[in-house]
Amino acid sequence: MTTILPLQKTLVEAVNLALSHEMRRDESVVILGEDVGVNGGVFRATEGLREEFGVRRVFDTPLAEALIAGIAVGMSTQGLKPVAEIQFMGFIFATVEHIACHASRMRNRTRGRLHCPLVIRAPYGGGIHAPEHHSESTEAMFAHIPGLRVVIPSSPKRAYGLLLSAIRNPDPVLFLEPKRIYRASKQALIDDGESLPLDVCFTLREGSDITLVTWGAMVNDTLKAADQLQQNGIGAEVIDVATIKPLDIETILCSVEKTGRCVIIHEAARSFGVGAEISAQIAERGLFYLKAPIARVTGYDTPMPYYKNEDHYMPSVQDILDSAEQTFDFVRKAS
Amino acid sequence: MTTILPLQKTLVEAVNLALSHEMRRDESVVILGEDVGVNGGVFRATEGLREEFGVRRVFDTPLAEALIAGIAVGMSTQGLKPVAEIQFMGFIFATVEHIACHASRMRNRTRGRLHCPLVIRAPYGGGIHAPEHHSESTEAMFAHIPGLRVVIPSSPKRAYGLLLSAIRNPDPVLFLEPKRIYRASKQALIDDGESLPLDVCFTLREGSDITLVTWGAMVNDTLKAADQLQQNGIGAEVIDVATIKPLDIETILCSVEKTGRCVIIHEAARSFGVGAEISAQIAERGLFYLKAPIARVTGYDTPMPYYKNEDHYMPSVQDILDSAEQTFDFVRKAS
Amino acid sequence: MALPKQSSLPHSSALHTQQQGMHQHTAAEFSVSYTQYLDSQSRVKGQLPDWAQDLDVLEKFYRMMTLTRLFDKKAIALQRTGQMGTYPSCLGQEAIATGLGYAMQATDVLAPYYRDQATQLIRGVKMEEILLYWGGDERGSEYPSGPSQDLPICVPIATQITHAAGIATAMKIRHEKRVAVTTCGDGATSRGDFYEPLNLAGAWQLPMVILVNNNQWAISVPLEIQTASQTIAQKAIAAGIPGEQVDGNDIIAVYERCHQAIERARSGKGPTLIEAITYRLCDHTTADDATRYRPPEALNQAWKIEPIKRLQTYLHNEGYWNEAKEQALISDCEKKINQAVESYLSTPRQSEQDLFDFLFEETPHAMLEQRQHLLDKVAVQKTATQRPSK
Amino acid sequence: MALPKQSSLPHSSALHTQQQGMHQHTAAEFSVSYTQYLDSQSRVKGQLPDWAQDLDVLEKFYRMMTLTRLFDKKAIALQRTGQMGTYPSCLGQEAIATGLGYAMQATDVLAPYYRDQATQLIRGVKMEEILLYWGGDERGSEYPSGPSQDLPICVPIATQITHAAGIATAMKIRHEKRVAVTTCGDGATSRGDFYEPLNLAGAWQLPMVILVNNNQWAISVPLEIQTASQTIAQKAIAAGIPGEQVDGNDIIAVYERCHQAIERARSGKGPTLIEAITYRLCDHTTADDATRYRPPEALNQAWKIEPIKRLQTYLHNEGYWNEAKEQALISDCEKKINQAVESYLSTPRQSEQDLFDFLFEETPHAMLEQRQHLLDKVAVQKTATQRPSK
Ligand SMILES: Cc1ncc(C[n+]2csc(CCOP(=O)(O)OP(=O)(O)O)c2C)c(N)n1
Ligand SMILES: Cc1ncc(C[n+]2csc(CCOP(=O)(O)OP(=O)(O)O)c2C)c(N)n1
Ligand SMILES: [Mg+2]
Ligand SMILES: [Mg+2]
Repeated sequence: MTTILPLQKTLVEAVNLALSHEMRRDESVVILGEDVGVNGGVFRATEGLREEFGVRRVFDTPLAEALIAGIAVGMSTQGLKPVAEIQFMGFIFATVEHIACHASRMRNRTRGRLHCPLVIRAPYGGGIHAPEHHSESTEAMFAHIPGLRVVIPSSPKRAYGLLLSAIRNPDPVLFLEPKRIYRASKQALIDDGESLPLDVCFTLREGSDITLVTWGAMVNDTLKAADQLQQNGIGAEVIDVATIKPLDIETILCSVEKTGRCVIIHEAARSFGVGAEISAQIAERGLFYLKAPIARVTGYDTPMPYYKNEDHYMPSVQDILDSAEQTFDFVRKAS
Repeated sequence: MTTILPLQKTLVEAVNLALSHEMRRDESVVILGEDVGVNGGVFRATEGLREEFGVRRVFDTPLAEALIAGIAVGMSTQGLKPVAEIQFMGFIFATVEHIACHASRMRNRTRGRLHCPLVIRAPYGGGIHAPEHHSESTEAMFAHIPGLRVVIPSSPKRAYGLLLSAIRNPDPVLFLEPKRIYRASKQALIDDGESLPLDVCFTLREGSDITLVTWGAMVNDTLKAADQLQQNGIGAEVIDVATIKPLDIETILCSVEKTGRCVIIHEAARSFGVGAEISAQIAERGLFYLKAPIARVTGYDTPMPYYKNEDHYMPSVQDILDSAEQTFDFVRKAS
Repeated sequence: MALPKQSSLPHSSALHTQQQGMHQHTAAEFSVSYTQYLDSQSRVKGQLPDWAQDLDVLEKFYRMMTLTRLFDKKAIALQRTGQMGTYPSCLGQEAIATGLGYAMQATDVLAPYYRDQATQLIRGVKMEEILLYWGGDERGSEYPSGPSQDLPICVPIATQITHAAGIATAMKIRHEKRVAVTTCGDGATSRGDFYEPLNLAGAWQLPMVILVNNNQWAISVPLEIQTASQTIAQKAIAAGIPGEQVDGNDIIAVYERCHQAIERARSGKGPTLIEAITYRLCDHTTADDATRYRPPEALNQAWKIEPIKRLQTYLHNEGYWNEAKEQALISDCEKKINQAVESYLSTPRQSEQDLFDFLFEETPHAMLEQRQHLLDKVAVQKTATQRPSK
Repeated sequence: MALPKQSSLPHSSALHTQQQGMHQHTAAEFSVSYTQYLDSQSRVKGQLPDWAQDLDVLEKFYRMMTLTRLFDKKAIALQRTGQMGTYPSCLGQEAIATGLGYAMQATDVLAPYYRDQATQLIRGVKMEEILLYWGGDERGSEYPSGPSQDLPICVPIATQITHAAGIATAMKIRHEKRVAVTTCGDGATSRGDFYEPLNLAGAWQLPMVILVNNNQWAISVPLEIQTASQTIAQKAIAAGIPGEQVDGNDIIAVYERCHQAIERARSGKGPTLIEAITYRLCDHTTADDATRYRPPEALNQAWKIEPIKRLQTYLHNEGYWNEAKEQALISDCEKKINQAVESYLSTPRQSEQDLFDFLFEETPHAMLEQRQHLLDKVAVQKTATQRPSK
């Protein structure tokens, strides 16, 4: 009963579409979290699912994030495929023990006897003038956990395709949704159940002068910066990392080999962020491609400020431009 | 009443000495955790403190790590200086919410009105053939948290001096103790209350051919590798990072400027580890010093295997040697 | 009040009865009390506590509840008109926060949740500070002339309870005659951060009071989904401490039981859990639309027993209150509120370096470059703005 | 049994009594029962359950407890002689794990803690697998011919309880007539991961049984530091579910109450918390030295009421057991144990790629380089070892 007409969908609607598609296709998919039932999620990502699939497959939990993650672990060992929502990434910390000690280790611990095909979804990132703790981007902390996949879509289509893959994946996946662009734009989407691979970066724009590597909501800003760079005569290649872990370094390296320059853009705090790993791998594997130092355009090493100062924290299109131009100019000076 | 005679102390004894020194000096220092009281801690780091300072300053908590971190937050806002022990770093995950949402933010959140002068101590790392979850090294996850300091001593003297600083520091510090070398060797120590700075790396050995950057228990292995490299005619500079955050990149950069080569060694899983940040900063600030790619010698991106396979996981002296020689040879080939 | 049924995962909270024979005996017994002085018709049940026979005191309570409600309304209006961010109303919960605020002493410490506007105001937090906080400005938690040791509003649900246990531990260690008071909602009682410190409070007999605002909802999730326990008060039994219910719409009961619990804690007799039963008359926050999930009948019922009207009727009945007094009070409140709003709206923006300068006592060397980056960036922006556009 | 006093932070678990007047009524009442069939002198209290009048059944229990104790002793010996890693003895807790194991059905699921040796053995885990696990080999949790859905031993305290709640949720969703059973220690009851799933079990009426091994200690921390609640059973009241105590040294009581609770859960009547009272007769683990903190008198007292002797005496008194049978049993057990030890010691080492090959269903491309690195490294090591030393 899946429709094959293309529909104009926002990112959050694409999430909803992927959830309902997969629930229809696979009986073992269940949805749990705070306010995911009647309320359809505070961002409406699960809207309509309770009505369609009933309370045994879409249920509100008590207010306890460790519990949500921990029961997802238990349920998944029984062959269910729980898709658990954490209401905001700022409230995900209580889940870390169950993710790091159990979800990501159960298969290894039992030499393959049990495994945890679960997805933890959470809206993440800032820029929507939300209250304290509603704007966090801590993907790096999770990317360091062995056995976990970390996936971040940046468009409705990729949200749809990657979430399908995440749910179908037999191992645990953290699926972070950039809430700043939940409704930023619509894309024509065919609800055909086609998934996207969980181990590749997406090259969104080709260019031969500089490689811009990013993910999540910063993808849009980076594309804007790339447009502007084009006007200044600089051809920027834009890569959406999409799957933070396992990291597809090949795509990034190929691009850097071509351009010789790389700027990594993320919203999370700079130090010990995901950008560091990408940079380190380039320094390991592609050092001599580089005509200029690798730059990072990131949030500061501070908490996300309350919203009146939020803009001071968020990396801007201008920041990306400045950094890209500086990187580009560096070469001109040096050569 | 502090003795000024030098005493031969192991690393764990140095921790004990620093704790007792500071408790004598500062009434507001209190110790809490699981089994820290009568039992003196499962590694005996708090041995004798209950007897000397009494139950109001050294107390066992119920078995709940979130609680331990959270009450430390509350106590510290009242001007106490709690030094909380988490029995093993593998059990630290439940503390993350209180550390990331509160301890590291309270001063910022209240514009300086309240602050959290607390220390969380935890033995960390593998290599002692311990059971599951007793060998974790997840310092990178904590280093990413804005507002938190992460400190790792690698000798009795540095344990003593850095722990004093950590306790005296008016902001939260995560203090990780490499349990593999808790009793590896003794050092003459004067209990004079002299602290060591929390914002510098320690250069343990000078050399002009290659920079080896490391911390924790790997420092000893790296020093061994450096000895061996010397015999092969390669002069290795060995830097103990000691304070992972804030990172003293200058010391590392100066060294890399001199040597042109860098190998980073850590026990934690490779990807998104602390090594990545160091590498990224070199790629940003010292790219053209480099005569060879920056190498990382690390644990694999797997959980620490159970102890029969532990050695397969742990980076060995040989691994460091191999990587250093390869890095050194890379230049010779290239030039 | 009837709660909507969500779940076809049914639940029953009855303990299963068992045949006791020689091989079985009762190991322990417990009970939970419920206190109400003014019933929903504002009739006095039994005898009022002495203090409550002083109508001036009740007037003070009434004035604060009224101020809170009008302030709350204004805050929502500010949000609706784009002058403030997301805001959690306390509509319907004014008696709980007011009763608690007056039952505390200044030297006690409050670890609040986000619907304690009245308690905070009583303790000296300014209305403009509350607005600043929800207006996205950290200075809203600075309280320069307010309760210097109180914790700021806590967003991660229930974590403030653990902090309060830590504060109470500090008080106990130092032999102080102070009490740590903390509040939370009914949803919060599902988290480890509710149970862990509750248990600790018992084990260490901490000078601590935990007041649960049971407003029947955690956003869209009704109480029956949170827990099968008939009362929230009985969760205290797990910790071996006293737990009790009060009618949270009866400020006399709230104040009396809070006062007793706080003074009990102060005198070294240990912690108490109080469940104050009320109903959330508002949306969860201004970002929420409760009509999606809350049955209108329940809301209508709840309006009939709300706390302000209840005390007003009582004061009326006692011949102590009239329309003129009410009007005077309202205009007095509005004047204060308008001043606060003005002060809020005219607060100059923080300077950009404040992003960095309060994170550590001394900003680490490693962060100075980032700090400078921001300063430079803002300087450029300012120049750009000041430059006349071509 | 007298517990040592640690703390000058005193505690009292008495609920404060309050004058009830018209303004107050009792909102809820609760009680906790205690069950014991064989007292510490092996005398029957009241009447035994029917099943327990069959001495063959009791013999089966006795045999398993004896096997467990002898196995446990051997495991400690293996550790002491460097043939195995740190090991947590179950000395003194054999009745709890044995009673539970026989009360479960094969299709139920166990989420164990680390002193459930007997339960695991009953469910088909092999002794050599338990040794492998503590010998540092993941294959100890593979159970190729054992309980394929049981969780492995869980080290992070109390987290298995949350998993069990998830397992029970899956059973409930699928309308299965199975039960999720989980165990933990007394110390575990202080963690959020105890309370959160307990509360959930009530809210969703999950088919779940939580069995607490109250052995009075969490490493060096005595129960009175963990909690002020007079019983651990009463913590169930917080979740609105039944909680009860049993004498954990009386296997008849343990089996009977576990059986009742499990069948109750199976029939859809919801979860039960059982507190089995016992005493840890051993060090916490082989890495611990309990003489540092445990008073010898308490230990001596506890030995007088330990579970195996208790059943043995009963069987003796019934004329059902004698020294010859005992000797035969012991030598039978030792034979089995020795076979298991041999099998453990002769298990070939895992191959190095096993570090990688069980982490994901399909090893991500990004990890293949690391995997190859390890294979190469080991190959070099092997060559080095095989090369005759010069
Ligand atoms: C740890 C955490 N999880 C989720 C949230 C999002 N959230 C904010 S308020 C709320 C409901 C709280 O309900 P309750 O405790 O009953 O308090 P009430 O809002 O009803 O006063 C939720 C889920 C949060 N702030 N913190
Ligand atoms: C989360 C966590 N914290 C700490 C530990 C270390 N630890 C192992 S056993 C134990 C005590 C457990 O006591 P209890 O729950 O009473 O079980 P018992 O060992 O007495 O059977 C502790 C603190 C752990 N394994 N997990
Ligand atoms: Mg509520
Ligand atoms: Mg115990």
